[in-house]
Amino acid sequence: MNDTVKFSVKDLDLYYGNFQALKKINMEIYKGKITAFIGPSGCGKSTFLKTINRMNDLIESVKITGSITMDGVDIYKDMDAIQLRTRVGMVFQQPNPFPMSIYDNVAYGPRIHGIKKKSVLDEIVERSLKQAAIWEEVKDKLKKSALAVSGGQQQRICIARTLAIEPEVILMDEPTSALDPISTLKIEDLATELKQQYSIIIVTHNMQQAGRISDKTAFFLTGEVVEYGDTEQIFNKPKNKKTEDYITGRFG
Amino acid sequence: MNDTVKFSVKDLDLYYGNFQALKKINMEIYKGKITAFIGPSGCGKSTFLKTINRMNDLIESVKITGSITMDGVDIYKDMDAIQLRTRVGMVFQQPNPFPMSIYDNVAYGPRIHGIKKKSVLDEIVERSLKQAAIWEEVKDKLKKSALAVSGGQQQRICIARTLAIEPEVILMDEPTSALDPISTLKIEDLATELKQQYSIIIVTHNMQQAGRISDKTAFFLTGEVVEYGDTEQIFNKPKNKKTEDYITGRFG
Amino acid sequence: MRQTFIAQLEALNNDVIKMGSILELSTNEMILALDNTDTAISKKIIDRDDEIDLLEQQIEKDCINIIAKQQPLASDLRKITSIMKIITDIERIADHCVDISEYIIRLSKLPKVNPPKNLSDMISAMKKMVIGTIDSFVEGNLEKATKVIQADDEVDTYFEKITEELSETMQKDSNMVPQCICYLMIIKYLERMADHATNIAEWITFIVTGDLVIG
Amino acid sequence: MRQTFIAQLEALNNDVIKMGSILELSTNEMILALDNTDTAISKKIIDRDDEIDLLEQQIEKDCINIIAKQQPLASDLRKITSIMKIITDIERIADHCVDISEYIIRLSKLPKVNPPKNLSDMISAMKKMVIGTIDSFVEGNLEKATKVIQADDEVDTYFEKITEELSETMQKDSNMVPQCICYLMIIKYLERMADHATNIAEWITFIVTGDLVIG
Amino acid sequence: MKKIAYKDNKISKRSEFPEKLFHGIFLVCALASVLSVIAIILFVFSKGLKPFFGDDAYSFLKFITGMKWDPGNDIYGVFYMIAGSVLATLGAIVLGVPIGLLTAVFIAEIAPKKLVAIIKPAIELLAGIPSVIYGAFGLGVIVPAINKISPTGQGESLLAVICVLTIMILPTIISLSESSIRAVPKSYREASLGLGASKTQTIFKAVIPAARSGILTATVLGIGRAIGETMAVMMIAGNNIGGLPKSIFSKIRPLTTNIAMEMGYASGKHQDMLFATGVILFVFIMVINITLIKLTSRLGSQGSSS
Amino acid sequence: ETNTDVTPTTEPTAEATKAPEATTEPTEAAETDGDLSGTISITGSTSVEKILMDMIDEFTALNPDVNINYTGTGSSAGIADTLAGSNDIGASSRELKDEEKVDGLKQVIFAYDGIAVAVNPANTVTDITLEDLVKIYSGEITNWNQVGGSDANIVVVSREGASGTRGAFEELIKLEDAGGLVEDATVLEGNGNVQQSVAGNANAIGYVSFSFIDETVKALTVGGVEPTAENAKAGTYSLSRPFIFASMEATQTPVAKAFLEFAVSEDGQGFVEDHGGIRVD
Amino acid sequence: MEKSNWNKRKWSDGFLKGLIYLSTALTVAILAVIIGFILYKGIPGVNLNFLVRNWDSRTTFVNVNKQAGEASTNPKYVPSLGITLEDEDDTVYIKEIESNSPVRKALNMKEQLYELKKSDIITKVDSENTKGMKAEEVAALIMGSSDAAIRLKVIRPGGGIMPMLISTIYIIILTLAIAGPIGISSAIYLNEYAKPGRVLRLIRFAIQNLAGIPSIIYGLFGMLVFVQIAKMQYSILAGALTLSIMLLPTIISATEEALKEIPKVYRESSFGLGATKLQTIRKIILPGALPGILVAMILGIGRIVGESAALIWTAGTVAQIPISLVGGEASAATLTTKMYWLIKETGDLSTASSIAVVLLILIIVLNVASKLITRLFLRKKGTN
Ligand SMILES: Nc1ncnc2c1ncn2[C@@H]1O[C@H](COP(=O)(O)OP(=O)(O)OP(=O)(O)O)[C@@H](O)[C@H]1O
Ligand SMILES: Nc1ncnc2c1ncn2[C@@H]1O[C@H](COP(=O)(O)OP(=O)(O)OP(=O)(O)O)[C@@H](O)[C@H]1O
Ligand SMILES: [Mg+2]
Ligand SMILES: [Mg+2]
Ligand SMILES: O=P([O-])([O-])[O-]
Repeated sequence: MNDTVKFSVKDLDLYYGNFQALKKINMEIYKGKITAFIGPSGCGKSTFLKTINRMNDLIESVKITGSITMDGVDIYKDMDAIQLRTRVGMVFQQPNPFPMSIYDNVAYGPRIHGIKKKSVLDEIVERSLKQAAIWEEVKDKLKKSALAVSGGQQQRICIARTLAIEPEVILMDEPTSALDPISTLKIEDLATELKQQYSIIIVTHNMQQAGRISDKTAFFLTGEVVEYGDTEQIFNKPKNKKTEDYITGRFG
Repeated sequence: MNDTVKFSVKDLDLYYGNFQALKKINMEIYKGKITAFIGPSGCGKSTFLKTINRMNDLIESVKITGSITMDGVDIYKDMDAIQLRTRVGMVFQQPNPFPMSIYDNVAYGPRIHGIKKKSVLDEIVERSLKQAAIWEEVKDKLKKSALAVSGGQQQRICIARTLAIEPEVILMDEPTSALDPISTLKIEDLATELKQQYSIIIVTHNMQQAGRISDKTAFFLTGEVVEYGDTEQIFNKPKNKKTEDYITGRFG
Repeated sequence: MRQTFIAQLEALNNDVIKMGSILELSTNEMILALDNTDTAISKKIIDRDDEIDLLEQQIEKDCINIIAKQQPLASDLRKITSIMKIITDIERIADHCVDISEYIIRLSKLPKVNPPKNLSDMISAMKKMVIGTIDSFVEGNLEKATKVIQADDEVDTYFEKITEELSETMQKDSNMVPQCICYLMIIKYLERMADHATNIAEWITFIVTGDLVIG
Repeated sequence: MRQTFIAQLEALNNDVIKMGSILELSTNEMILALDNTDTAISKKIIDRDDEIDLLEQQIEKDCINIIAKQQPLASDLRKITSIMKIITDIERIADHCVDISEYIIRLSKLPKVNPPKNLSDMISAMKKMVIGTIDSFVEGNLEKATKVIQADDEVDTYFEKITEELSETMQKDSNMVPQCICYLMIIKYLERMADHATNIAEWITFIVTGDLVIG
Repeated sequence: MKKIAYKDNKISKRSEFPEKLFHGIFLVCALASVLSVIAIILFVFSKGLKPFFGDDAYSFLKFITGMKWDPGNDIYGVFYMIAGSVLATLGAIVLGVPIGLLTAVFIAEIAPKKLVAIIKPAIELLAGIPSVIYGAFGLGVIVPAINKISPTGQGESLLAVICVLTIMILPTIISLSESSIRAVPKSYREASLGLGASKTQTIFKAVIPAARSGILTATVLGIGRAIGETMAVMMIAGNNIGGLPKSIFSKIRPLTTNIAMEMGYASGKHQDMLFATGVILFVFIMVINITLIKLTSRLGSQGSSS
Repeated sequence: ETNTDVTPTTEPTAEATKAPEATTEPTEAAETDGDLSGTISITGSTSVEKILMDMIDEFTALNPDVNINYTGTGSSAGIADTLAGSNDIGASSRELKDEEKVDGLKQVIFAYDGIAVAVNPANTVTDITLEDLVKIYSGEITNWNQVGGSDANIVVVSREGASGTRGAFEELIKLEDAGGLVEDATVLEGNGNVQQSVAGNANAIGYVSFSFIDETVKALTVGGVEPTAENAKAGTYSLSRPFIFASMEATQTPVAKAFLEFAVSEDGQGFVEDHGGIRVD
Repeated sequence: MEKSNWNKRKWSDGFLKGLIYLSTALTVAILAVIIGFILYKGIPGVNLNFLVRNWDSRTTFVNVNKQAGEASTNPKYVPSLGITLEDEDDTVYIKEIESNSPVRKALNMKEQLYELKKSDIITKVDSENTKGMKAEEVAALIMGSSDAAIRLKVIRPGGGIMPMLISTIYIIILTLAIAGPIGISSAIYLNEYAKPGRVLRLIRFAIQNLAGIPSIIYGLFGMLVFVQIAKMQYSILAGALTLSIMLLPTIISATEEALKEIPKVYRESSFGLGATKLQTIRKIILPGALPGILVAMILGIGRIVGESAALIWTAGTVAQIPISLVGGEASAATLTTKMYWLIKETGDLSTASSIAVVLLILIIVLNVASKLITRLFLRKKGTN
């Protein structure tokens, strides 16, 4: 496999005010792979995820030390947050299409970035929806509200919306936790599909999901990365006792 | 095992207005067992569950034909809905303690039924919380708001609240879907514990959960019971192709 | 539909079939080698064993992985657990091919004697069983599996007969004892191969019907 | 903590241990029967086989159930899949006890001969292996398992030696061929028993270390 | 375990009567509103329509298209008042909605918490101030100010009314817009930012469109408030007795003012005509209300599925 | 602390604090009327309020058991109330119209009031003829320079349609014959608003009851005649009108009767003069 | 994406941001000017007397029994009455009263106690008019009388808003007493009982319309129906009834909001525990909605306090403390109506602004109260 490093995280500490939510994170995240973050609630998974596309910048009290580089460039020092976010797309826990038509949802990003030509937008929308494996289901109702479809479809529209800005990396924060099992599987298949082109980082509560789709898994506990390695190894033969306990349900 | 029939459902049809949500349900539910209802979203699981304690009475448009008997007595013809509901307790998807103290929450039911004596209430509250395996965790903060504890604890308080009215049957509608994996396991263990004394019927989206804790499983599809039998059989060797497809994730 | 999962199952199935076809090859070659006491082929068979072992290990791992990641249930779970068993038996059959091959080499170093009369019949019965199991696995064919199970008695009968024959041969001609012992061992292995084929057939029955018939 | 799950794993473990202790019993009795060519004991061993078979089937079912319902992972999953393999081997060893018992009965009907010289050594080596596997399973003891695997060679050596001895005996005295064939088969079974014990030991290694050593 | 005896017949015997009784009481109370509306319509309309029927009926057409209101001479025309009311309302909306919306954006999206803690109560205060005070303010500050720039030499004008109405609808617009902006799920903002939008883009392209139903409701309520405002407007409108407003500095005589101004003094037919003005106003309000109901239900259904 | 602190300047009570000059013996009055009791409700003209409030105060001081409510609703409404029987006394600041003069309605003129033509103190105009006044109010004259002032548009301020003051004013200047009030006139409710408006606008012209003339507005002489009570009483100042109490004879209570008598008594009339009104003789 | 887009984005971002700041500045400026205007005009007039005095001055004749008192060097001191006089602008008023002064036991014409107070103006001593006299002269006049008792004509100065304050409170109480129970009951019906259908739609439509009707129409209606047809005359009851109808939508919808806040699951849980509907309403729904209902009431008070158009023609504009519900003695002005009246009749913006200051304070108090209630509720509900 292609083991190019996409993100390199060094000694990352993150504080919410006085509360340290991330402790000395060191991690290399690889290109073209799915990296899963697992761990009990409140262990800092989402926090770390948001740190990667600087979504935490929006929270007043956040203080970050250490560094994250993307393709060797420090994302906090040498990159504009907005530019970073067009390169690192994000999909959220709750499907959150804007209350607009499906078309407008997907075209939102390109429009934001100044694309106005209808033909170009049409093309982007179609391509993105196809990539998100939802084109067939919605192509006849592009002008309908994106809220008028099922949760699973909404989530795929959200993924299409992210793909439309042609990111290099897609962050997903529990993208299926609000979905039924069938939609969940569709999204999982989609993620596996997408990793050919994009690096994907996914936070999940569902251990089996991490197992199913990811190549690498990081286990977080109270703000620390306890173990990080190949998913197979983590699920079959974790090195750390805490990881083993968490994975086998002997935690807490 | 003790195979006394608790509920006997005969040719039950249920309509919401013109929409038939339950179609010719025939089922015997046994005493001292955990019966699980599984099936895709919207298949009528919750509807059927609510039919058992006549919670559907509250919805105007509902029309029911067929019969449900509890211990041989027709619950729709020969039983008062309120009486029925004190015999058939219910626990909901979202932990929903009332915004009162833990004590008042658990004492709510007994008080409703006219118990005023402090000593009796104290005893009921303690017993119920103990049964719900939450006594140790909350005994020092009975006077605190029930909303000030974690979701998993809230759900156990809700179970205690239900136990306080000494029901014979406990209905649970996806009682863990809002909880994290660890709290989920606690509730599952509790259910297994409680089935010694109560008949439990549980709706769950989580197939493995049904597998883990139930003795009997019914698979619902578009308002029909496709298959009903021992959980082991349903999970290992379902008779019906649709059940098999659902269970093995080949559905939809 | 769980695309990934189904694809994984598919791959697993193909691996088992691949293992089966290697086994078929070894079996056929073993028969050939036995007919001609051919050491070259025997050696080839022995060398090939690593391939089977590796495949078994691979499949074993895959099965555990699928169980860990995909939570298979019902027929899927039956299939995977059965495969875990089946591959052991396939590997064992292949092992016995190797064992037989080793005896063939041993035989080749001894003065040539006529093989026992019923040996070829026993071999073909055994071969039918092995091929039957592989076919029934590929096709998920319950009937063929049942036939395999029934055929085991035939092989056992041949085993008894040939043992008898060999016993007589040795009593008659003490010089032929070493060769006969080789043949004795070979037919023991053949009998074991048939046994393993029976096991596989039983697992296939389980996959299809869900009924556990462990004997 | 997953109380129910842990309890189920516990029960499963106990069942395997129970199966192991039955096997130990059979093995010991088999040795006794062989020493005295005791048909009564042999019959008892044969009768007991059903018990083992049932237990295997039970454990097999439980394993599949636990996998289906509890989604075991990591060490738990390793344990369960290994147990599924281990019980096959235990059952096979028990089967071989039965097989040997049958040959003992056969021997008892033939004129008595002296058993091969090294037989008792081979038996005690094999017995050590069987007991070693059971112990190492109970204790999760990697060292003991490794010892079992190493011991297999010893048994194999005895097998070769006794085969040689029996070959000579038959060549010397053709009257003794039927008895020798019985002994040949018996030592073959003993060798197979040791092999199975080795398998079990390998699975135990897998449980403990997570390294798949399939051979 | 001790079984506690509350499962006896007590429950079923708990008579149905109180349940039914209270159901009845609640229903009757709920119907009070209906009754009130019917009564208002009945009385106001019956009195307001009286002049147009009977022997010396006043031509309704003349009434509705009339350009002069001179009760002393039996001239009752309200068209120029309708025009005045509509123009004033329109002006207030055109000014008030953008200002209010942008202020709401500031409060909900931009301002630091501490500033919000000051501005928000201040705006709530603005909402709570009696309209009479606005009238006084208009009279004391706005009218003199306009006086200085007006070519008519007088401050009482459409412009003054628009100014005061704008101020008066601001709190409505601001607080409703603000709460609907706040009600926009955080997820929309996150999604937009996650797509590389700037904060401002996020506000204008994602948040405001998502809050549009609330903003629309605010606007319609603003219209309602503006068109119905009486006391503040009366002091500053000029209340000319006839003629369409020709410019922003023209006086107007809103419908409400016409009623309030002469109500105490009027009697007989004159009083009836004031009620007739009320009827016109009422019809206006009804139209606005029905629009609002339609709008909210349409936007509501647009928001959710299907 | 003095009373001027506590009583803002233009408030009715400020006037009230000035002691009446009446010289009748309150003792007698008190003794004769002191046993009166009951309630009188008065509604109607707002122009009479200041005079009326003082009368009420004095009357109730003399008769502590009498309660008098007055609500300023405007002349027309006051008379309408009287006709409808919903008050005891209706107050009017204009002559009764013919349709209001029904049988049994008794009117008591208790004062005359002058209507002053008010302009901003900054206005250079000091006098206006009746003819010009009509022309201004009918819209014929629109610029102050037409009546001797500076070149500026005249801002015409009038009262609401049902005002008694407006009725009287228009009647007195015969505005009707000149085509009625100019459409563009500012119409304000109440004397106070008119006064304020004129005070705040250099080019405005309005009319208010004499009592509202203070330093903030300037009263014009009309045809050279000063707007004083004397002139009005003498008839030389043409813009004056009666203040009337109307009541239904049949239902009149003794208290109401006593009050009406008090109003025209020496005591009552004292207040008329206090507030720039003109006594009836 | 491209660089030119990038710059364009930054520019338009800046422009829009500028607009936002501008609008906010405008809003805040307006607010500041309004409040500033009111305070500037109104504050000087606000003092204790303004709050506690009557609106109108009140003239009373009193009889006072003289006491034996020691003469003093102060010529303005009246030893026989224990008071000190002062004069100002042609009037003489009482400056100080001794604790045992007989004027504290003065009797009016009906022989009822009418205690004289500081600032009371003496306009007549027996039959002597004091107009234009100096304090010393009046003191001498009083002391000159040899009778045991003396009759004074006293004017108690007005200029205060006490009657309006009290009337406002009366109307608030009355209105809430009428509209509160009806509104809350309506909300309970709508939220807990009503089934979708024509009746519900009708009620909702009615409420929505009531909410939209301008207060002037309520004024028309109230005047016609309550004042005239029901012959209540201008009275607090007529005003309160009119306001009650007007407030119904406010109270209903705010209460409904509060009821809606109670999650459906609470009801289901309660029913699931065997509670009846009424029990559920009483034990779960009403307690939970109580803060919301209180806030609804406060909102209602706010509207009552601010209302003028609907009250002027129903409750009248008399500055008196009403002593009955209907009829002439029930007529009363609230602060706001009086304020309006003041501007219209006298153009007195200063006093109007003083009233406005009082109103502002009242409204601030109401706002703070509703905030506190909400916060208290949140704290009770939240983690604690
Ligand atoms: N904005 C914030 N301010 C203060 N603390 C925060 C904030 N966001 C998160 N935290 C705290 O930081 C810790 C990590 O939170 P985070 O959301 O990253 O957890 P998580 O692993 O994503 O949990 P979950 O699985 O529940 O989503 C938690 O203790 C949380 O309470
Ligand atoms: N109150 C109602 N009125 C009308 N239709 C309803 C009502 N409640 C449920 N339904 C419909 O009845 C069907 C069964 O609903 P039900 O809630 O029982 O499904 P479910 O199996 O519990 O689904 P889920 O897993 O999503 O909870 C669905 O199609 C649903 O839309
Ligand atoms: Mg998270
Ligand atoms: Mg459900
Ligand atoms: O209030 P008026 O005296 O003008 O009727």
